[in-house]
Amino acid sequence: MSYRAGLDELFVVELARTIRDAEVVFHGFGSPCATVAMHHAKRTHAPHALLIEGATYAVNPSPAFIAPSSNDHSLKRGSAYSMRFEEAFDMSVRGDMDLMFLSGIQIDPHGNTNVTAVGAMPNPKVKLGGGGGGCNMSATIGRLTLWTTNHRSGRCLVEECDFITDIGHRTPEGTRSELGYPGGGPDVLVTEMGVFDYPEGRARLRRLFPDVTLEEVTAATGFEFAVAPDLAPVQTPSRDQIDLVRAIDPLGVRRREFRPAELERSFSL
Amino acid sequence: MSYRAGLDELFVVELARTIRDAEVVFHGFGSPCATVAMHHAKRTHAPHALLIEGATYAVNPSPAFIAPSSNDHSLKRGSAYSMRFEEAFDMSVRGDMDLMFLSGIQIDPHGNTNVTAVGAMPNPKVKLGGGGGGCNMSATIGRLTLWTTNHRSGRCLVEECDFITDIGHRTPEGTRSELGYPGGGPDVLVTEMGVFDYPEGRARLRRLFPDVTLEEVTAATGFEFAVAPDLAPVQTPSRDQIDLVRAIDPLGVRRREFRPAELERSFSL
Amino acid sequence: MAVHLAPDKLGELETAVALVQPGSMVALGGGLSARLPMALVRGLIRAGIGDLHVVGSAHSIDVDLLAAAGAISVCEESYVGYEQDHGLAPAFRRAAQEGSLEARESCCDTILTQLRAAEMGLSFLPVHGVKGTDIERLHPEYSRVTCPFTGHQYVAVPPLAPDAALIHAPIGDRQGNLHIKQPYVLDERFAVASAMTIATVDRIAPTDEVAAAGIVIPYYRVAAVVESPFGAHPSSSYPGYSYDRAHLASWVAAARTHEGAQDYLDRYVTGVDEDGYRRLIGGDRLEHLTGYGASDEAWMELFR
Amino acid sequence: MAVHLAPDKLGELETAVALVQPGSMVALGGGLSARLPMALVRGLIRAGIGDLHVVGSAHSIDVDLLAAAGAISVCEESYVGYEQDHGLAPAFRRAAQEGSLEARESCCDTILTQLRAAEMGLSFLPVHGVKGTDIERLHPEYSRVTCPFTGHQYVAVPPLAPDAALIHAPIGDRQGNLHIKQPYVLDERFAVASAMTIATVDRIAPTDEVAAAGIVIPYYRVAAVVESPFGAHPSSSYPGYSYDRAHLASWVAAARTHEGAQDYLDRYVTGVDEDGYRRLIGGDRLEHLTGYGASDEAWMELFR
Repeated sequence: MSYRAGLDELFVVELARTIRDAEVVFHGFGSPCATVAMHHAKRTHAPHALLIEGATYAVNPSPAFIAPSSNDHSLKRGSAYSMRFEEAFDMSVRGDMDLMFLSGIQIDPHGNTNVTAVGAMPNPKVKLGGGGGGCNMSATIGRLTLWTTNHRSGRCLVEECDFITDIGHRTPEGTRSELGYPGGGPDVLVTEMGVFDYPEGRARLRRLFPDVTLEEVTAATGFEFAVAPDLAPVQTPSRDQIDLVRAIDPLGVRRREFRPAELERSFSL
Repeated sequence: MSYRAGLDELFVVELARTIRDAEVVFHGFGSPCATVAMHHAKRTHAPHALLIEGATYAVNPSPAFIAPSSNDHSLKRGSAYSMRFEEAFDMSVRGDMDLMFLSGIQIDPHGNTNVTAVGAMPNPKVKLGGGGGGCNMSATIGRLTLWTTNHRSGRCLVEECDFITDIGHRTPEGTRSELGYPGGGPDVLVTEMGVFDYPEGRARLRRLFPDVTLEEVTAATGFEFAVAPDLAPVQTPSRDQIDLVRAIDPLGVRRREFRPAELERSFSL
Repeated sequence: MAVHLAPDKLGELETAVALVQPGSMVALGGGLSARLPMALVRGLIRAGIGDLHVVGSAHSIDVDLLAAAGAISVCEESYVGYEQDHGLAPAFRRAAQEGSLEARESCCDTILTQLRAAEMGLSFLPVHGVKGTDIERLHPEYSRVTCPFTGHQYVAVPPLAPDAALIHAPIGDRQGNLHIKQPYVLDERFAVASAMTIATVDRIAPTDEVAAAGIVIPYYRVAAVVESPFGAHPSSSYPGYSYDRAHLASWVAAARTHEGAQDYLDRYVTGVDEDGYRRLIGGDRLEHLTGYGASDEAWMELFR
Repeated sequence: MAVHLAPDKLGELETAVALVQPGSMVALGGGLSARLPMALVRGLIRAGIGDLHVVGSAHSIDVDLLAAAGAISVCEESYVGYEQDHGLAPAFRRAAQEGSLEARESCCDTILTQLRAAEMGLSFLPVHGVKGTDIERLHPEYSRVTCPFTGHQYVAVPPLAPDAALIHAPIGDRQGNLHIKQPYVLDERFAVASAMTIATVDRIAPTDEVAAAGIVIPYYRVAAVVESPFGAHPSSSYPGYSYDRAHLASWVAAARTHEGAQDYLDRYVTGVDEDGYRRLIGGDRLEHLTGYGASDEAWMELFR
């Protein structure tokens, strides 16, 4: 009777919940949790979603497993059509994509993200990988689901990013509307501790994972944040939902996003 | 021993002579004489030319015959690769095409052409077919070979076009360089009476078909033109060259560009 | 440019053409003698949907029939005619000369650029030519823009986002995935830049077959798909059939007078449905057009 | 963007890489774990061709090796790393942090737009984003442009026309026609926007075979083609072989120190030619990577 699910499994189900049916959804590369979440949503509550598979740009594939690299051909399995690079990017910048997943090594209260460098460019303390297409896409896509698996470190959710790679609700140069950006910006931020929304363009805590307290979140967060009046635990997925996560990602590629200590967290369903 | 060639056959060989080897050559649609000329050049003096086949955009095909419509699939035969529409047009507007063939219902002394309307738009006396891509392409392509089979009518080579569809060496708004156009403009004009060049951006008579006199050309031409000091007859093609025209175009589609009287002209080789 | 995610879009021609509103901007797929959306054109005429702003590159009987039916208010094409073979388009020409349609003639490359602006979500794009020609005068909606790097002044054109793209494909599936052969002409661009694509296919095929042949226009661009055998006739739809040169010639001859054009419309368009159209053309004739592949000689004979 | 019309361009790797001038701008084909032009990268390092301005979208060991060899002066990519699997690119990161290369980081869509400007022969194009981000500060060559229709101010970017595009394809012919599988990433755009394409192929094939598979990059864009089996290793070149996850892991581990990276270069790059490289990797290992297609399970096992 005992059935336990890992934090990684709850996490991807929580990401999946941010996808609505009959939407166009994209994530890009380096984001196995988002990949798993997209397939999870497509096989549960969002069967008509148009999934664009990572850096393969395959439409609606049903891969047998999630590969550790997001443009491996195994991820194209079952897809009748792959977009060209330019089709996918045009679609995003003209506003035809509803949702993109975006992560950040640093994320500020406005949802700006930094994946370029820690410390000052051009010779930073840590040169990060870089932003892919996020710099333009974050300006125009319908809405963004942000995520991080590194909230607890205290170094991710910061008052100010060292470098703004992707645009949130406002930068020092102005708000999205002042900058002329049509997209809606960050809608949800899922961390390994809880879930934020952006009711006034600023992060507000909405949900906590069942084993996390508000005090822990406050301690790990580098900016002040409001707390939703209905703050509650993250809704626990069903066993079927967890089974589906495992079926989609038998290699457990999603787990590579988490520190070992987070992977030891488990929840009785 | 007697071997006679038609004016249509001499005409396409004369067009073919304007193609150099290892060039990128294009004509578009509605131009069977240019089609035949391209294939003639490719099979004789320009084996390395890159031919873009009419409105099929097929690269270097070897059709068994020339179809009466320039985007019929029969024209793609033997081509390993067809350009997309946008590849062909990008190639032309960035200046990667060396030569385009262009015709005109009216052609002025600067080489501007009108294929839009006789009489004043919007309700002209005769609404012509239209210019296809010429309006942009004539601005940027390396050089243009103009042609007409309607010189003798007196209505084609005119002092001023009723409408400038495609750009020559200067329009009332300025010269090509004043307008900022990188292409070289019209280089040669082949008519059923003779051949003009554009030494100072203005048509100059250079060659006459053997059965045509300077007086006839002057009478048929609506603008004053210089005459080259070495005015001479068009060089007569070899029998092999004429045989090749017939082999390329067994349906005689090229002949549909000429009035019946012109088709009766023949030349002993 | 909305996406169309319904799993089954197969329907009747009448329902499909009813998606086109009178007064809307309609992109015509294919070009010249190839893959013209003729069943949809005939369907629009039967339904009396008019006041259309048609856009495209180089076209022929599709525009000419719509013009004969008085269904076009603005014609923004780069060419309308039958090349050197049958010459000018009689009905289009008559309508333009009389002023019953506005010939807002454009250039293939300008239209391509305007569609790209729509695809790229940009409110303008520069073009290379046009400046100094009379085409610019036909388009008061164009402007000028100066390059911030070089100072060069380009003609600037606005995006072109048709309300509907009408496209004929040899095969497609029920969801709307379409396979076409090159030349694609502007069909890919139309399908992306338009609010919806309305498609006819010669044959509905399983998705696997369409995918193996190559999906050129994906299902999410397509709002409706209609199975319409020989739906491109009298233009070609390779690999199915070649174009019907004799039929084009008979239309051009008939359309030299207003009355002749109306007789043609009565007989081949408003007097019949598509089944009736195919019967009028005749099974033998249609079969003949599919025989192009037997030999070069057989193909050539179609055009003799 | 010149055309390359020679009928036979098949040659040796050394001759091909010698077409790349020190100090030139080089586009890297493929991306992440797929179709990286590794044989050409190794060839450039062996030849000591440096001071390169590399451009591309999301890349990994190709940029990392060039960085380790000190061959990059400017890196204008949108991402360099090994995703969540192996993380940051050690040699690239070290060079960027030390300032021995300039990390002029860009965005996939901006690079696409700049390549399109080159393809379209335009001296600028607008992009949608960038404004308000710190990416703009890394690029003093960008400007702003105001739409003549809406008044909206865009970031304007100049064309990007690399001196050479380095592309690996599974098959190609002697003339340079190349077939690749999707994702094409930016390879089509690179091939058109660059002055020349330098290609490696796993196998030279007859033109008919390449045409039947589908020519994605036509011969006239290609200045040189080299037959280099497993020339993309350790990245993938489907349908031939999957990527070598273990080899990538061993490089990332080695490259954590400058010395480790140099040892790798000595052993796998400068100490051997491509024949020697394949022997070092081992025939069994390479054969193993070709076995992905046997079953989903076999494919998955490659990544366990």
